[in-house]
Amino acid sequence: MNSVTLITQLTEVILAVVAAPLLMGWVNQCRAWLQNRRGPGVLQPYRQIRKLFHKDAVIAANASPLFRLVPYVQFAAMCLAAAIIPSLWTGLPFAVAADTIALVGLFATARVFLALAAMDIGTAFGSMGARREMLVGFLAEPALLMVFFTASLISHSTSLPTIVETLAQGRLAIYPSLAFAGVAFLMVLLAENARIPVDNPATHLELTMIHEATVLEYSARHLALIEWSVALKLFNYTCIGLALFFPWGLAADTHSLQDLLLAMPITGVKLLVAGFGLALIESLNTKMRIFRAPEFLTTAFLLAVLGLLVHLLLGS
Amino acid sequence: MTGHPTDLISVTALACGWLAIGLLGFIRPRSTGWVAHGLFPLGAVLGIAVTALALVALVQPAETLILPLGLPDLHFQLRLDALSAVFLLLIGATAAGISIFSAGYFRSGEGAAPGLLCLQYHLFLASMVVVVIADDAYLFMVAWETMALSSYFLVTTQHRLPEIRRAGFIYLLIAHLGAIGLLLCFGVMQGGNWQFTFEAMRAAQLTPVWASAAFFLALLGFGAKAGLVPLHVWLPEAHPAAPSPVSALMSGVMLEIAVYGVLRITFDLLHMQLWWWGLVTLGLGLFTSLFGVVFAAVQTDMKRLLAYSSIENIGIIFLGVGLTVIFHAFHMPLLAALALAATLYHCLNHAFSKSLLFLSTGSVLHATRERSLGKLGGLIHRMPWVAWLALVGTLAIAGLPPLNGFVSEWLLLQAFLFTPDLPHSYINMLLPMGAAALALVAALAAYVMVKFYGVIFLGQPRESSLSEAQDCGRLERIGLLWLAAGCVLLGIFPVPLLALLNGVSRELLGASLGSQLQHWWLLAPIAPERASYSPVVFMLSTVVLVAVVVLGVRLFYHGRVRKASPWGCGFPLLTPRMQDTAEGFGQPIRQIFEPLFRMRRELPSPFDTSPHYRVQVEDHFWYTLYMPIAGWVRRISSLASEVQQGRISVYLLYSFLTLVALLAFAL
Amino acid sequence: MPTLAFSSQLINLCAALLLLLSFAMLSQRRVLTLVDLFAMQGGTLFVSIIVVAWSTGQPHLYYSAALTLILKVILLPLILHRLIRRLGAQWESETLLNTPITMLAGLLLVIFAFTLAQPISQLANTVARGTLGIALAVVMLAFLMMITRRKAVTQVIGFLAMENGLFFAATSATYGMPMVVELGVALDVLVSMVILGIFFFHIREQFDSLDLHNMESLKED
Amino acid sequence: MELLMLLGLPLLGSLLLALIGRREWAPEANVLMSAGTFAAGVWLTAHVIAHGPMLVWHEQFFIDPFNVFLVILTSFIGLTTSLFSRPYLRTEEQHGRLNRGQLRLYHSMFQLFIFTMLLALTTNNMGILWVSMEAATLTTVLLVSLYRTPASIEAAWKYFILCGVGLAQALFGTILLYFAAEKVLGNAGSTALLWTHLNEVKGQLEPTVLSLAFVFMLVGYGTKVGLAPLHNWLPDAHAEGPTPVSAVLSGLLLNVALYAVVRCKVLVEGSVRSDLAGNLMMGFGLLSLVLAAFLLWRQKDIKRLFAYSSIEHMGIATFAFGMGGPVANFAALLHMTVHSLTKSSLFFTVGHATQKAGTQVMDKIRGLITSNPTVGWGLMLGTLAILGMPPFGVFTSEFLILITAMREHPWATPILLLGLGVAFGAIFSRVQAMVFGEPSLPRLPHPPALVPVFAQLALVLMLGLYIPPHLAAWYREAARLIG
Repeated sequence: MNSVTLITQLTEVILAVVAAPLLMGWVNQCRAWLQNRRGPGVLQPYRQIRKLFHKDAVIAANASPLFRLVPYVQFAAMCLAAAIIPSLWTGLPFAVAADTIALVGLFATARVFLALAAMDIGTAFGSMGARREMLVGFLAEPALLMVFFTASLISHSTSLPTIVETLAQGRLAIYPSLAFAGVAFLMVLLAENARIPVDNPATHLELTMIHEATVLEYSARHLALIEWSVALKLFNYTCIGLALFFPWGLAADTHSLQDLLLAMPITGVKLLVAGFGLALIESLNTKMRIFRAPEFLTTAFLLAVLGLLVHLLLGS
Repeated sequence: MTGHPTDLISVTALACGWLAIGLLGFIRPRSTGWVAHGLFPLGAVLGIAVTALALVALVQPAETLILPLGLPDLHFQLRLDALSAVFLLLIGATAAGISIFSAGYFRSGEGAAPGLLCLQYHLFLASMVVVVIADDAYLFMVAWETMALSSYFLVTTQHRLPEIRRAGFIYLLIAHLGAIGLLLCFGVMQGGNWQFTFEAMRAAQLTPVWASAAFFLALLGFGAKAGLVPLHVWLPEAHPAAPSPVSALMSGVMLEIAVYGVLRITFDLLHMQLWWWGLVTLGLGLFTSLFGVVFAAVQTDMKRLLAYSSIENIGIIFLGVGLTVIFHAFHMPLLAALALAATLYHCLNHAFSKSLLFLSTGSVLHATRERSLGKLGGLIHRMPWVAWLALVGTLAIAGLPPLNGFVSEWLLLQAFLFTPDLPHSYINMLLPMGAAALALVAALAAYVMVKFYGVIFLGQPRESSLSEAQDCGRLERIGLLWLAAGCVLLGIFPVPLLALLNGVSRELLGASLGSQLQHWWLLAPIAPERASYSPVVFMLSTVVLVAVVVLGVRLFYHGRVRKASPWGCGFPLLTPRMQDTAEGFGQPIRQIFEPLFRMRRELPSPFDTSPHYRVQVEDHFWYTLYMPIAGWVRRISSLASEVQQGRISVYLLYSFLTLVALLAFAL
Repeated sequence: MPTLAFSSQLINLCAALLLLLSFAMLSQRRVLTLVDLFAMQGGTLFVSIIVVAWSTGQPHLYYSAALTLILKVILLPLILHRLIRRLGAQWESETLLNTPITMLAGLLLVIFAFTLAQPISQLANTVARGTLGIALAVVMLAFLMMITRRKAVTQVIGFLAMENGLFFAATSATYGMPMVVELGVALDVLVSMVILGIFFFHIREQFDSLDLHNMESLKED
Repeated sequence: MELLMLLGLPLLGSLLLALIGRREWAPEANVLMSAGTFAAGVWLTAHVIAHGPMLVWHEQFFIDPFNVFLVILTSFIGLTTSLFSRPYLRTEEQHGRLNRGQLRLYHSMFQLFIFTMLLALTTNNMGILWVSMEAATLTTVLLVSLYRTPASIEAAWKYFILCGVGLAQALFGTILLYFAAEKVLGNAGSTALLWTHLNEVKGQLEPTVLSLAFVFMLVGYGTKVGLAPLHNWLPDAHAEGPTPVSAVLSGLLLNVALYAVVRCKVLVEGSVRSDLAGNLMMGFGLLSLVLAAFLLWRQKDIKRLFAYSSIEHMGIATFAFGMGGPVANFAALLHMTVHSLTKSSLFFTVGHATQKAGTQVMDKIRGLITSNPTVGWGLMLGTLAILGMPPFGVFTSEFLILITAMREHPWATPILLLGLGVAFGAIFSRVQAMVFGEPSLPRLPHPPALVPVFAQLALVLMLGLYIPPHLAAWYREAARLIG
């Protein structure tokens, strides 16, 4: 891995980290438009984070060091994920260190730490949130893994860049299995990023919230990091989706500069479209009861497995 | 027979050494100081020695030795090859940690005399070593049953409690059942020449039918010890009953010894492997793991929870065995080697992390005298050492990167990803289901572990008495540290160890991952572009990133912190009892997997003045399998007792009729 | 052989008598009469042994004849008489099987015994051929008697009758066992008789009756 | 000479103790006599090992490896039992369950019993064999009824009648044997019942007669072995007699009876070309094993429990002898040895336990391991040994028997395993409950004599791990003799 690839790797991560809140802002903006509101503008998340960073942190008296460590772990984990996921180009030296399975493991680690932190304070809501978070997780994770498996069975590899390259080169071959996988992935995405219909990021209504309940006790810089990593998570998932199902336009070799430069606007456009689509879905659906969530996720899991089977059956 | 079997002799000597230590306990059986601070550390040292020897033996050719003991025409045969070495490594390394912990753990005035415990404990260790190096059926059976017996006595240390007596009885009964299965298995495998050395069994040529019989008898015998469903019932009884170091030893080491037996018989002694054995094993393993993890999720006793989690891990291991058999049967040596490596690696992982967790529950038990999850909580403040070290074990069992549990699961999933290359169409339709189930199990394990750790160590203490809990002593810390270090190292440097494991796969399968492991830092079992994972880089970058972020935040902003009471969403008075209980945490699982359980509920009606709620989750197998058998025995015996009904005329009639019948028969 | 030698006829007569007596004992319910019958059986046995001894000129058979006379005709009946008087156990209570059926069973047994002894008596080169079968029959009838009776005393008498049958087999079929053995057997019989005598008193003092239905407490429940 | 000592000492002892049995030191005298007998046994054994089989006193006595190992076993267990009975009977006397007269009877009869056992083992004359078996019955009847309680009287009566009748059948069998033998050996007086002679000519003996003879002998001696369905006397006699008597009944009498059966089998197999004898023995063995195993579940009385376990193990040994062949016979002999050692030691511990508890009801005995660790551990280890747990010797013999069964008669294997499994569950569940748990018993006035227990268990343990070459060669020789 020479200096060039290293630089591209770093730029890719940094771009992701910087652009993540923007995507979040865009999605919220779109939702506002779809609901005939004016909306706070796409830069709102940045303001939010900046404001939080300046505040003094307030921490529950009986918080353990674990509690204060978690936001940093969250953020670090999401950055790592961004380093693995080919959002702009596929020449990612770091991707060697962690393939798709490791990626899923990474998300799981982040979730476990979040849940532990939520239980650390020992309020009713925290532990409830932790339980629900894990509940969503233990169904969503396998589904995500199965989606990756479908892709890697097609491309005979579990390393994400390789998968993407194979899929991109495949000159518009139709993969029915990927269709199933795609739907499953979309559902997982909604669940994992606490979007409607599984969860509602905008509410603090105790009985319905999942993700928010886990971070109730955080404030100031810790909350900022959490918010940021949440945005980054959404960004990562979107990029995974794009990479798996719309892999065209990612720069393959990292040496031709114009490829790299060309990749940015393409990805940008794709992200804008995806964000709008996400907002659209959220606006068209209503939040479901928490007890329905398992059914929703089981469906996702089954769809993913179905995709796998379809692939094995049709060999495509 | 390669030269002078120095390693083997020294291993035997070490086993005898453990035995000697046990006997030394009788010099001053009642003095805790002598036993705990004198003998147990010594035992730990021997454990380290065993580990070192095993590491040496892993790369050396097999050695054999014959002792002038045993049956007149079947002397004790010993053999030390790579497979034995791996499990010696497991025994030694784990035992070292557990012994040093026990040195601090055993207090005076608990159950039996410490000298006795010392004897039983070290007899247990020695017998496990002998099982691993035994090379004939008789010695194997002797060591195997000695292992069962010594562990039985250890389990029943607190024999004054009826449920512990019951647990011990069930344990020994099922162990005996398994032993009978093994006896039959060896009887089948001798293959006609009535030699009971493993040497002869290797040479024996069985027909597929008999080979299958042998395999499934072995599966029965070792499954009973490993806790394969439906022979698992003893496990959740015995593990909570035993003192924590013992449960650690049983769950962390003894179960893996059973796996050793399966591997030894399947790949070494039997000359053929049929693919459908693998399929059955794999199915059993999957069901066991799912069963185990789901039950673990609804437990309210921390040691029962861990016991069920052991069942889950055993399931995963047997799944690996099954996969290995399938690949081997279809002549895919490289993939078989991959699956085998995953299996062995998972054995090691489970040994370290599970014993770590059992030991930490032991410390918690000592500090709080409390086993039920409903009465713990917030211990991370009172006993930080235990809490932070237990966190390592928790994450490892949950199979999260970059710790060791993840490595073996990663390898297994990789192996699964190659099943489509199998020449058998509907297996490679089936196996992805396996992968899916494995993924589900792994995710559920994370759920369980969050419950375990969160309820015990995090949150607020649910009982006021917890506030005077003491952190564990120095020796215990050393033991925990040793095991935790094992977890981390196994997690971060898998490649060198896998390279060591190559010896085993070369010995059993005639193939190894050797060529695939040239970079010490990169785990790419098949090919880098196909799949790769580098825990070192992963770990380092995580640490670096966290550090960068922390520093960054400190640099650009400030580190000011105010303490305040937690925010209760405007709810005025929060009490510790409002935290999620263990039952609460298990509730979604109970709902989703309802048919797996047999539940007895006591739900309060809205009009209760003092509402109280109780859910008891039980095991279907107990009622559908074991109870009926017991019933049958009772019925037959009551029939038999009609024979002995007290009237001498009737007795005379018996002998008269017997006589007449025999005379008629003889004519 | 067309016509049996006189001695053989005598022995067969004795055999028939023995069989008859055992049937009589089987049906007899007065204990004292039972003892008398037993004594008569002993007498018949004695006669038969004398005949065998005389016809075959085996000296040691005379000793065993003497033994029989002393033991089975004189000593044991005496002891039994005194015991029964002392214990007041003259009457046998109801037998387990009523007499006709017992008889029928006895008959079947005799047939069985004969068929059983048939192949053996073919090889017998002794003066009397059928005796082994009869001896077997006597043993079995005694067995049957022990099964059907309810009193300790009668069971003992059955036991002794069985001994008689054995003795008869030993002497008539095989011209007597080696002397050592016969002495030993006789000794055993005597001793056992003594012990039984003691026993009757124990039983009496424990259960104040010799009825066996008191002794059915040891069993599996 | 050795033989004279061997047989003379116990006989002398019984007379002596009949005279001085009331003295304070009678138990010591008893021990002394038994020790002397044991010494004689060792001497005899040494002689046989040195010079091979011996035939003495007008061939009336015959010692070969087969019976000499039973001789030494018998004298050894006689010794340990006398050691055990010393404190045991003293305690009984203090509890007022026995008086001096009964003690005298006990001691004299004990010696006489040992004498009859040794006579039965060493004699060469099938008739004398029968006589001594009958005598053994008589002595043990007196021993069983020692307590004079209704139960003991009843048990003794049943024992007496059933075994008496049984032995009568055996006598008939002997007569038939003689009947067949004199055809071949001529009516030359006494030789026709000598086993050695019979063994030489067994090929010419009349098969039909011998098969009938065997049936009678099997039923006869089998009654004393305790083969189902002739076993009914056994549990009662064991449970109601004094514990030392139960120990010798299980440890010696059953062995000797089985020895008699095997002697007959050898003859019959030689004459009858079919394997009738073997099949019969195997059938009886399996039946006893299974029946006893299931009856074990119904037990409340601890001595009955172990009595049934004796039936079970005798069944196993009989089955093994029935199978025949070097390995099976070897295993059967080994099984006889370890069973007598283990079972007698078990009865010793049980004796102490019941004395402490003042009852034989298992539900009333709890927490032995706490109240009296040595007794508790003795009982626990002995039980595990008798259940065939490695590394104890019982496992060794059962292992060999099982593998032979698997080879020769695969159909029998599941039955054997069923029996063993059921018996395991039954015995272990009860013993565990007695050994563990909250203690319920006081301490004893006389310190229990547990040296025999642990000595015997140590022997059993050794046999499980290491069979000395001498012993092995000896067993092999015996197995070869049995054929």
